[in-house]
Amino acid sequence: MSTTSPVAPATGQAPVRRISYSRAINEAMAEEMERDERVFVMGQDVGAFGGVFGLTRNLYKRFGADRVIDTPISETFLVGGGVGAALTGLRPIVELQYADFLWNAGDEVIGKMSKWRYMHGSLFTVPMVLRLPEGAAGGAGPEHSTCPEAALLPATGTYIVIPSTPYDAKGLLKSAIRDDNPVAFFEHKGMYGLKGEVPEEEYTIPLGQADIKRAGSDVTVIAWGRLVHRALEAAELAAAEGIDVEVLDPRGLRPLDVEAITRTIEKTGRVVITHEAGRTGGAGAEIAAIIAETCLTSLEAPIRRVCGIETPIPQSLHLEQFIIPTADDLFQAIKETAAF
Amino acid sequence: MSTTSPVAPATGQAPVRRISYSRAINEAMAEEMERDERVFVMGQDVGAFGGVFGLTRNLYKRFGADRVIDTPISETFLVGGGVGAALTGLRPIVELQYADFLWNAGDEVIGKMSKWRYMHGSLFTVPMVLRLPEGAAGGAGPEHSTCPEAALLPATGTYIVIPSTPYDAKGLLKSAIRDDNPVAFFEHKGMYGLKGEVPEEEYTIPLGQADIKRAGSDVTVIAWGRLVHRALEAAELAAAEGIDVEVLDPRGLRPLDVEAITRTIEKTGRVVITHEAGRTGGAGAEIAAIIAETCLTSLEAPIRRVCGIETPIPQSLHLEQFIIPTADDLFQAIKETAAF
Amino acid sequence: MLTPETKIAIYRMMYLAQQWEMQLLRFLDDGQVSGFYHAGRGHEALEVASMMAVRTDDYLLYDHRGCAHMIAKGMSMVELYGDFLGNDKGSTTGLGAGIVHIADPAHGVLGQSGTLGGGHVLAAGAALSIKIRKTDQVAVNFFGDGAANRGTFHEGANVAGAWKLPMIYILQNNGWAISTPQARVTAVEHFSERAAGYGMVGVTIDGMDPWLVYETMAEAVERARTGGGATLIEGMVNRQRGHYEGDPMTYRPDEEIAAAKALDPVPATRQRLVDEGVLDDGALTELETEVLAEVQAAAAEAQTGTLPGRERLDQGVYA
Amino acid sequence: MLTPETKIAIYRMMYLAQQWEMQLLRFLDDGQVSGFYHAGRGHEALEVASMMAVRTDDYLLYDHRGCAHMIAKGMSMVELYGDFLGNDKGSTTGLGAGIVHIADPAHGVLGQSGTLGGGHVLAAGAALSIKIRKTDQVAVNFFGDGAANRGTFHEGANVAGAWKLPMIYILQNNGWAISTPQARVTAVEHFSERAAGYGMVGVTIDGMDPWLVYETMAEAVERARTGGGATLIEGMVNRQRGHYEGDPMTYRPDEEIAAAKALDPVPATRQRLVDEGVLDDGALTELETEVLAEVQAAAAEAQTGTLPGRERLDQGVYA
Ligand SMILES: Cc1ncc(C[n+]2csc(CCOP(=O)(O)OP(=O)(O)O)c2C)c(N)n1
Ligand SMILES: Cc1ncc(C[n+]2csc(CCOP(=O)(O)OP(=O)(O)O)c2C)c(N)n1
Ligand SMILES: [Mg+2]
Ligand SMILES: [Mg+2]
Repeated sequence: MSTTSPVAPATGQAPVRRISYSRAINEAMAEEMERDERVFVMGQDVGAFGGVFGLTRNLYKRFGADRVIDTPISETFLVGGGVGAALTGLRPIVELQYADFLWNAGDEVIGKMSKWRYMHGSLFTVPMVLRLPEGAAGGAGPEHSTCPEAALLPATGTYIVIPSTPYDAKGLLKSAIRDDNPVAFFEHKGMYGLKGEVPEEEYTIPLGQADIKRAGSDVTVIAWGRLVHRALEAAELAAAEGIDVEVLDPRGLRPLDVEAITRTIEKTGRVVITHEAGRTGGAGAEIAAIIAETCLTSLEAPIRRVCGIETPIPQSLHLEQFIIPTADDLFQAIKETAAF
Repeated sequence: MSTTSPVAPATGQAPVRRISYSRAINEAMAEEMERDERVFVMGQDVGAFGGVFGLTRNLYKRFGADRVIDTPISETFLVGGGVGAALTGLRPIVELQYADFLWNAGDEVIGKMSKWRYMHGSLFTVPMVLRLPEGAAGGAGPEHSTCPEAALLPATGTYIVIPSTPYDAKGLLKSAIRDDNPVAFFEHKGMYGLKGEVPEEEYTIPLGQADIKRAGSDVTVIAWGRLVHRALEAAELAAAEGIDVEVLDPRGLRPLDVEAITRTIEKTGRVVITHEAGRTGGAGAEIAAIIAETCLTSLEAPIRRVCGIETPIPQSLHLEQFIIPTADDLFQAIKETAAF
Repeated sequence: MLTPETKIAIYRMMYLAQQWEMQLLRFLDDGQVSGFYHAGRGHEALEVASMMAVRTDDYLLYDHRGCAHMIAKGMSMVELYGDFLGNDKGSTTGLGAGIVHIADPAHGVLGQSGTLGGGHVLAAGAALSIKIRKTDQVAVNFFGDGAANRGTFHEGANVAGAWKLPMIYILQNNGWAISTPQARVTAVEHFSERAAGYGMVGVTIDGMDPWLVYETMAEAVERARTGGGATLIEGMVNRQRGHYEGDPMTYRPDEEIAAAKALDPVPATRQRLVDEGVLDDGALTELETEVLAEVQAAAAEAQTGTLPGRERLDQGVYA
Repeated sequence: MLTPETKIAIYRMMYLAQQWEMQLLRFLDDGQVSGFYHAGRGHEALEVASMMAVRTDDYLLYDHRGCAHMIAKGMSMVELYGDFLGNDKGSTTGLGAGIVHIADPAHGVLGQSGTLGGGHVLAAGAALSIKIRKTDQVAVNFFGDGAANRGTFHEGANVAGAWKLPMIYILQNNGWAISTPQARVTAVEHFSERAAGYGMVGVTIDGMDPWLVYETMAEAVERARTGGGATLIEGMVNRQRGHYEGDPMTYRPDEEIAAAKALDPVPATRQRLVDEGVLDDGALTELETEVLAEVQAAAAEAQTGTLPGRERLDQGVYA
């Protein structure tokens, strides 16, 4: 795991530039490709076109066709080929066009990328990053809109990283690329345009450290990815009613910062867990279970999960808007949890 | 869903015959193929050979090559082709040689079998059963030994059934075959030889009804599949120390009998959840979360999960024995939970 | 048989599909359409003429490129518009919304896999079902040169060949998968070269020539219905517009786009009818006027639909 | 070049692989072996002679059928036995145990995918890596006629052809996938017919003829090293024993098994050396005695290993 410590965005100093979440990701890739010639990118339309969401813009021009590779529509090759390249001295960044497509390479993700090292007696490392644009945005439908991060929870061997801000995205992606283990890196498509402070200077953020996005003492909301922002909005709504909300962003699911979770629960005694994926089988269950195991006696109210709809995500933009928890949904859950 | 009510094994009457778990499954298929000519079986070596674990024995002879089909090693076809057949008037039973291979057809399972109906405006039904031999047995290694049932929790649209006895296996499989929804049917390979009472008369068991395998008042153990038997052993050990254990077998994960879970928790106030899959991202998390949401105030002790090892399952038989929770592991957890 | 009536019917349907799409693009411009649309301009001859050679009870797994195949298969224009408008006039009554998840069991339209290439194996399963049920239907699966490289093609095509399934794979080769030209990711020039390796008949044809498409398809259908097994038809076509509406198309030389547009199969087919003396300009104009009125009526009808409410979301998940 | 020395080296390695396996079967009979074993008897010529034509730094993704390819690639017999005995003498020091998860980075042995066909894409990735790193290595992927029908083959072979990767696919066609004969699930007689569709050279050869295997492989390796791209070599072989040890083989006619055994490549190659005047019986017997001693020494050494303890379980999961 990366050992560089996090650089907090400078405060009270010269203003830090603001760039988008997608630019932050693009910069992380460019800097790491510059730094280490073993790093290369492959995916559908990542070359001259710059990726369907523009994430690989300019990389092709800068690093050439050998290191920025347009692939066919062959997801088992994308992931399995990435593993093969990682086993033989390279450090691939593989972009799937949509996170949902990890199912097209299910065995390559679960059975090969995650297990190869362990099942071959730890004789190899598999230093690869699988970039996974996820989430509901723009009516892309049931097969292009999910947040399948929980699917990788049982895939011991693979780290799971989910940044919620441009700052986190850049710092975490750089650590992921430098890490010798496979990392599934989930980027919410609905945040690509989101701007935030990202220093000019180089920094990395270690994998597996939660971040308190807002400190508070009454109720904890555990949120990641795009829902961090809805949680922060909900916290403002709650503040207006005198409820002091802490928003904890685990910034990923493995390594999971259980200590930070325990700490916040011990502090507030009340917790709402939220994610865009449906409740059943979502990663909120794992976090809820850990809390119920390790700090049940600190709980002063039942655990609440506020999650996306359980059904497949409808294609219709009109219906899509109903599927994701809103700040208001969260605010209601916070109020009830505080009042319990 | 099936509406036939369950027939409990006769007690205090003429002795009920005892057959193996695999024979029970075989009988269920044969009876349903007899009853409905739309039912057919496909899979690798399911024909004259009778399946690598012998589950389809004699079906080929009885129903012929048109209804018992040997396929190539093509799991995306097995599942996706099953969906295509189910959409066009047939009722396929698809056998994967190992449950782990569902990842080879990840998109077909998650994206097609589970979602096709909903995402096409409910215009179709997908009446298929995916039979999935799961679990660690005989040193089959990391890619042939897992219990991946939790992977299907987010796959709304597909039922998840996991029988723990020959009686349950037969009754549940018959219901699964008759059901108009896709059913993932997990059979533990380590139980194929297990014998139990199965009446001669026809019966079915509705999907989604938990079964109390042992009634008790002090601590609840929620267990399914092969671990039901270890839980029952552990209950005997606990009984010897005066702890009265209830063993609840949900017999599957969807529909999930939340009412039965709530009822037992309200009764005992203490719960140990166990499964063979690793703890992280296992289905125990979902059940723990439901309990922490719905009956937290009934809990008198932290929830305990006693699960398989987190790492990939080692190939070595010698190491394999260490990965699955034993009756003794469960007994320890029960004791601690009772004493909390 | 390619009678004059069939030729007229094919042109009529091509023109209708084109006009249907033009009106859809207007809906899109007006912001009334949910999600993405991948225009089918340039693919009409292949999609229409092939579907005119099958029956209502034959199965279709369409692809995302336009809607001409679905229209030619008999789907209602109103339902199709309703699907894009996301309202209850749609085939999925507002749940699907747009291409990817249109369906019509009564016309054998089984739907589409949004993960491209998912249809390769589903269609093979439908074809197996036909064989088991001993009917004389056929199953047709459309896909592009990009989706041809999914592993599912291998698995579907292999059983289709091995078991002589009544299966027809129609590959719409427009040379592009979004920004990726075929030659960058595929060694062979024609995917039909892969057919023999599966025991399928494989042919590459000019997909802009509807007469040829119809005849090739009729032959494949006949083969499938009579136990002769599967066929891969690769039709060479031109994608006239962007991959999706809004695509900047930076990757494609202007001359190539201009050349593609010059080869528009709709006016070319019209001219052919005149040249072959099947219909004169006057009759064609009349036919077109009639079609336009149908399209406009369908568009108007579809716009009377209502958007589904939130309560619709958890309906119909289970049978 | 197939010099007399090479011929002798090939036979020596074939005999060694066979004797190595016979001793392994004794370990199996004694209940000392963990898990399943899929004997390679009948496949020795193909596995050995092909691996004698590559270098130590070339990559190998082997298949589950025997261990002759790994032995010929240079792996230590002790490590291989250790893997089956599940002890710390094994290449995976007891964690893997047995075929499926043997590996040896120093000899380019990258491991195996237990889900058959997983290697098709991993190997293509290794070949891509060679191309990016601009070395002159090659990547070799072994698989059977059964695993040839996995979709991963399509995806791996397609890029191998399109990008002219230094990739060699070796298909061990023994006609059976467990109980399923090739013809039941595949239309073509020879999988090499599929190579051209990917832009690969494809050949079918007698996989029982080690000289031919060696020369065919040497040519493919030369092509791969010099930028000429990928090759599919289909070697026709015979599976002499059950799919796994313990297989009742009810599905296979006795005559077929007898015929397969009669074609044993090990004695046939021995005879050929004599017939060609390369070595006489006396010299061969001497060589065999030497080999037997090596095998026995390796077996003895491997048995001195220790089984790993429970604490080993969570070691080395992460780098
Ligand atoms: C499995 C999968 N991978 C990637 C995509 C994203 N995608 C949508 S359309 C497309 C290009 C398709 O090209 P082609 O098959 O040639 O059809 P065309 O658009 O040219 O008609 C891609 C890559 C997808 N939908 N599914
Ligand atoms: C993806 C996958 N499907 C099924 C299996 C089970 N399986 C193991 S060996 C085998 C037959 C393999 O046949 P073939 O590839 O011809 O190799 P052979 O055993 O004949 O050497 C099967 C079906 C598997 N391991 N992986
Ligand atoms: Mg295309
Ligand atoms: Mg074979």
